Amino acid sequence: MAVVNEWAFIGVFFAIAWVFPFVPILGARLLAPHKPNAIKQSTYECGVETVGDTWVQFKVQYYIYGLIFLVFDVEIVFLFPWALAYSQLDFFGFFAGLVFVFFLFDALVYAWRKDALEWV
Amino acid sequence: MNDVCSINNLTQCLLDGGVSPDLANLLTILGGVVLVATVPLVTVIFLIWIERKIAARVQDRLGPNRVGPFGLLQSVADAVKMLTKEDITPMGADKFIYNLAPIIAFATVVLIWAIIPFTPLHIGADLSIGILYFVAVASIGTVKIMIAGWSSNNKYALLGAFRTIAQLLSYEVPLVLSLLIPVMIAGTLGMQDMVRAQGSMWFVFMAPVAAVMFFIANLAETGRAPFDLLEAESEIIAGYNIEYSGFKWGMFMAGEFMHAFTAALLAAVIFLGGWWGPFVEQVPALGFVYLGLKTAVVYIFGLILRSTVPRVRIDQLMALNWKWLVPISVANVLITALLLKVVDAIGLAPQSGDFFAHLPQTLVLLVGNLVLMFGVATVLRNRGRAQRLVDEAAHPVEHEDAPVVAGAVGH
Amino acid sequence: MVPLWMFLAVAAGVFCIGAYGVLSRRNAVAILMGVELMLNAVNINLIAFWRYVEPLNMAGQAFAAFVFVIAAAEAAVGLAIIISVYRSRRSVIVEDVDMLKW
Amino acid sequence: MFELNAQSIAFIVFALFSLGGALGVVTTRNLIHATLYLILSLFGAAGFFVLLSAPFMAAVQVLVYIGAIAILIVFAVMLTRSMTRLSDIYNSQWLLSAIVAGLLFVLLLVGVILPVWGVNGTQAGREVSSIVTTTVDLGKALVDQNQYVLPFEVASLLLTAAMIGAIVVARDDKE
Repeated sequence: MAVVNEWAFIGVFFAIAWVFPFVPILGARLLAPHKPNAIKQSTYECGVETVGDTWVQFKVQYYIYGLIFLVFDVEIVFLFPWALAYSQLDFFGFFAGLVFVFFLFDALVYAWRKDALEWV
Repeated sequence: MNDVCSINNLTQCLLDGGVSPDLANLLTILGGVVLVATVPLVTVIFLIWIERKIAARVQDRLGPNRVGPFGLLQSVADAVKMLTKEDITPMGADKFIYNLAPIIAFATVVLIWAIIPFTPLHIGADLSIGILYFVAVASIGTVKIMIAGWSSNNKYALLGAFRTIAQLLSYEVPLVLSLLIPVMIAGTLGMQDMVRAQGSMWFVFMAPVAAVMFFIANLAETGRAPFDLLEAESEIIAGYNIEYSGFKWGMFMAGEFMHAFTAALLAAVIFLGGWWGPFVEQVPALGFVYLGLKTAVVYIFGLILRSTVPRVRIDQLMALNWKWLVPISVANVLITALLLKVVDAIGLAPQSGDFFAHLPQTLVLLVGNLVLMFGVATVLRNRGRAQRLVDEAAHPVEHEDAPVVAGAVGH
Repeated sequence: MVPLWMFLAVAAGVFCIGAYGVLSRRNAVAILMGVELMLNAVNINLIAFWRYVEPLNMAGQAFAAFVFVIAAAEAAVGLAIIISVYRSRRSVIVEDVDMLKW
Repeated sequence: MFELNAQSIAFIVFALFSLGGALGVVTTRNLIHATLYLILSLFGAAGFFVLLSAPFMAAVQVLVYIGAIAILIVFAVMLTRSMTRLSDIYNSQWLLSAIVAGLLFVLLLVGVILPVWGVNGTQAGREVSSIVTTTVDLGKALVDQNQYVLPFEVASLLLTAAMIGAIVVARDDKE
């Protein structure tokens, strides 16, 4: 029961948390003046007329960072149960973790040597 | 026996008042949620004042001092001003998502407060996966930046958002890696248990490297100097929230201030022993004071850092993360794991909960951490020296203290 | 508790919607999203069966964990291939990438 | 069989998230919106995991799917940006696909609800055990010689291989 209650709390929190920022924004909408015109609503790029599509071409480097992060994220998440149970594991558990982290490190070293970590 | 209804016995109180059990439960939870969520809302008003005041003092200014005593009500005045500011939605913006982003920005920070143990008794929800909850909620934070940047229909916003996401993603790796170490030592993911495990020894003494990593990564995650590239006014004019105005912009700002404070709070909970302090077990309410003090130390250190150091370049930012913080964190995890097993094998693991039982293990871990720090410092020094030699070979410097005199040329 | 078949029914729904997306969308990224939906439905099934049938056996959760790994690897490599194809052919429409077809 | 309590209400909400999000993913033209729908759907699944007392899996779901995979998809969408506003989002065989998917769904639903293939365990009013394994057990099982240590290491290897492969494929090697 207690466990369910904890998550019920989180559930209610998720449902309520949106209200706190929503209320002042709604209040501002009611209170603030609203006189839109074309110039005011135009895209703000330091006063220069905006040229072309907003969706400029991005560098692939952003994707590479996202990719390395994804791999690390997944691996670290699986280290959490390992770390949690660590005090109850024997030396084999340490070596299992060591090998796991070794592969992770391998990937990092590869990315490093291939200059995939450079912001070019 | 329950004459006074408080939040601790609200359920029983309502049941006595003849309310159905389900409703009583719901009302209790609702009361708790509102209570926990209001704390950050009130805090943020003072946080902004503290931040401005400290930044002003560091820069030899006075800071806000007009509205209210010591300018305390400046933030309230700002909030009122923001309420009456016109809220401009740019043309071509994706309306629904554009309005959703500031709400997510603020809500995700409030949500972290659900798992923070304030005292031995007061915690929103003592989840069994507390730390992972924090990491998960924090990772939703990238979504808000992505949708804010994309929905504004502005090149600068989009570019800023992408830079920011790259930064946040990168620094999440050392952040989460450094959290592995307290989990390993305490053997729990729950926040309340994590604090209890620090009863006789704070984790900052057992894992100083992890604590430093956590602090640095959090500076970057909250976008504080020297990592404030996400609002680099002089480079990408405020980044992802450039098109926001009025209270929506205010929500981003309030969320950012609160996130910085929440990060300090978490550092205090995870590494500085949370609510532990003298007599806290007799008077649980003292936990608020101790936690507040510890948080203030971390927070104000961050603030002073913010107002003194210059911003790093984005390539330096990425290099610092991937070439220094991540390898060090990984090495730290392995060293701590090995030492813990060694300590266990030679029988130095703490048998009881008092201070002296924890001392040997702490010393071993501390020495391990110091060795790691020394190794890093050595590598840094050697690299710096090599770089300096290369630089000097490329651009020979004429030292002013040793002027070249005519007769000395022949040497 | 909510009966098991309801979880399975929702998972089946998500799986079939994902399958429809994979079969009918033209954009490769959208197809990948469909695949993610299908993998996710599988995960719901695994965890539901673990909870209702074998809650004391770790197999269900461990399997779900490995499905996460597969999903991550698949997303990383799949998107990389899409980016590579876009770079060489300026298109991510799967029908345009048919050099291996005949 | 199905009474209305906090759990079932939560189930309905999460089911709506899951299915609604999934429908959004396959029907939306704009790929960024589709990604947001995907996030909604995955969030619903995370809610399911909490209901099924697997909170660790819920955290992994949010962390990996919403925090990483969804962001990666957005990066990919941005990198292939000219393809986000297609006139036709479906190919020529979309009707056939819809029929196939619909039939599959009916088939699965029949299999789930009716005892057509032998005894159907999903309907039996079996007592659901209140004791479940925890994340600690998962941690132990993952590095146990007799259980999942090999898959655990292979998973790491797979991720390493995926990362190296993806870097090789995605990078623009013009050196």
